[in-house]
Amino acid sequence: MEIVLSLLSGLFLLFGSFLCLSGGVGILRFPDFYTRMHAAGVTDTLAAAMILIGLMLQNPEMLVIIKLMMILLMTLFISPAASHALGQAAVLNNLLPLVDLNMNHLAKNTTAGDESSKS
Amino acid sequence: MVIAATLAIFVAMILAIIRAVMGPSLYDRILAVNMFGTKTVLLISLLGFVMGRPEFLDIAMVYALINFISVIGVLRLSDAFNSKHNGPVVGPGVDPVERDS
Amino acid sequence: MFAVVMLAGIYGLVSASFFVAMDAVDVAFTEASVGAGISTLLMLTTVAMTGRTEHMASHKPLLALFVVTVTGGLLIYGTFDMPYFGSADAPIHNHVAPRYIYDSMKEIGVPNMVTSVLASYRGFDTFGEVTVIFTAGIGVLALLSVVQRPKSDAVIEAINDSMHEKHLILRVVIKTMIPFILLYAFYVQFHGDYGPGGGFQAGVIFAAGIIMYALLFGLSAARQVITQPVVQLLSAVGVLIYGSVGLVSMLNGGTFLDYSVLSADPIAGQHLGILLIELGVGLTVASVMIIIFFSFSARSEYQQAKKGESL
Amino acid sequence: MTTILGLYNYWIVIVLMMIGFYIIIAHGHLIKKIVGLNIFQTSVFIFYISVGKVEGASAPIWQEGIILYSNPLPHVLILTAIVVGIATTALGLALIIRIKEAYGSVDEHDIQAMDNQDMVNQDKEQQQC
Repeated sequence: MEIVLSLLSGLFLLFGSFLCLSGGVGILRFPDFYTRMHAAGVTDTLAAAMILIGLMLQNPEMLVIIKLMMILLMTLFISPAASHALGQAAVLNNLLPLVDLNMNHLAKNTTAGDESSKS
Repeated sequence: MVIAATLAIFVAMILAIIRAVMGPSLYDRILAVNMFGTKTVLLISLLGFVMGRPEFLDIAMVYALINFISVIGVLRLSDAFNSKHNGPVVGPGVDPVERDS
Repeated sequence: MFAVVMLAGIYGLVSASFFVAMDAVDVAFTEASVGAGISTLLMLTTVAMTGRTEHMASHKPLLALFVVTVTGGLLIYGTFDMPYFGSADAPIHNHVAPRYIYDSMKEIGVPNMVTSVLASYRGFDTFGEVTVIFTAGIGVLALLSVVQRPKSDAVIEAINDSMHEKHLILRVVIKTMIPFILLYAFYVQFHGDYGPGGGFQAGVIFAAGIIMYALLFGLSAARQVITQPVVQLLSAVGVLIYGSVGLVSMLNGGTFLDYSVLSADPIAGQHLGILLIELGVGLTVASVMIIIFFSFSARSEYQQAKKGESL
Repeated sequence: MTTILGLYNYWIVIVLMMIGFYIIIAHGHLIKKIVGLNIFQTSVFIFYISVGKVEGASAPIWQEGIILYSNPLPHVLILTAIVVGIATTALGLALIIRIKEAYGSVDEHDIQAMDNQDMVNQDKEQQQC
């Protein structure tokens, strides 16, 4: 039982860390704000859930598990709301997504947009 | 495993800081700060386990709350910034407002 | 300017995690609630009111750099005599700390040593700090308070409706969360004897809940919930509770802020005293934070209204 | 080598402190000065907390079976200092808002130039009388 629990928690933690890292890479490497938001928002929620569940499996104390659950619930409540608020504010303030109307030149336009966004 | 997860979160935090410094638009910064905050929540709860006193999850909880409040507050205030000059759209991926920093 | 403020916010987050790593959980708690949330909000409000641009010409870096390098060099030279990091026999650990660590459980009976030192051994200090916070609140009020007629219900309703459309989802989420935030603040307040927490932290969390309400439902609506006179009264009442606990212990034959005489059993007296004092601290901190935020945003509204008139 | 490993916490504090100090004296923008002041303040907090840390010790909350605790005294001092710090920062920001209303600028040099101009004008008026 002990071994199964620690193995499970290890798996959860591993998956959570992987999601964390991929979210970090995503927020750094994606070309425009909306894709970055996607990377951060989607991976953040799941990564937090995975890591917190992994921790829950590690600790036998009831109080700690309840606290972890509350943190988890709060994250599940807060993260989507914050992402929504961010996205809405960005749209309302004319920050346009990097869309290519002319699909043939996707690669070319992406680099152009990237450069202009850095200037 | 816990330590490995802590390290992974650390790396993700550093990446988020780089994004927050780079910008380019105001919302990118807010996004990075938000992500940094959620990562800090995880980091603090993991640190409690690493140090062997997991009762200190209260701090992580406060963090989750306060982070949310500050993101909402920043967004409301940045509305106030931007309502003054809702100029024409400059171009894809370029925020018409962010000029300084 | 915006980037500067956001990075300062990140700095607050980092230092809180650092405090956790250094075993200072109570400090991390405070920094988490203060440094990350409220200070960023206040700075942003100020930036929004004063404009974001800056002259780049007004630097005089060379002289400043020279002064800074020399000072830093001298300070580093000074550190060579300091005790090493983490060593247990440094002077700081041998003076009063052993008494706080090993006897506080017998003398005060509170597991959280930080609380017992804060409220009992060094109660005088904390009284001073609370008074400073109260004074700062008065100062902000004196600098920024705006005389304004209370708006009619129709105007408030109109503001409310316009925000309702724009922030529907956020408002629903926050409406469900605010009771829990306030409840959590009370938990932190009264659990401070046993775990990290106490009046300072609880006050800030409580204020954060109210600030969240004010941000999404408008200042006027928040002022209907907690009116300005009530907050001002409460901030004074907090200091008053603190002081009068000290006076009562004097009347019972002890010294100022010696809670052992408050009850027949010294330990129970200490418990009672710490509880009351933390309550006073929490009241003052919460209401001063609310006062500060209300004054800032009322001033901002006033400035915008003035701009609207002059246009 | 042991010196470096033993004293690095002070050096980090000093570097932070000097960054804050540099911002305070080199920048003219008043809000930046407040940010610099905050960094300076936090470096002092870090200094206190790192001095209070004992190697291998646990957080100062009494628990069965733990003998070694970190020093609670610096924690108390810093805990109150943080809240006082935010209150005073708010006061400073309030002053900045009033300065902006009175002068129309938050740059130290502009404000000083305006003050000097005022003084010159006053002198002229007195001479005319």
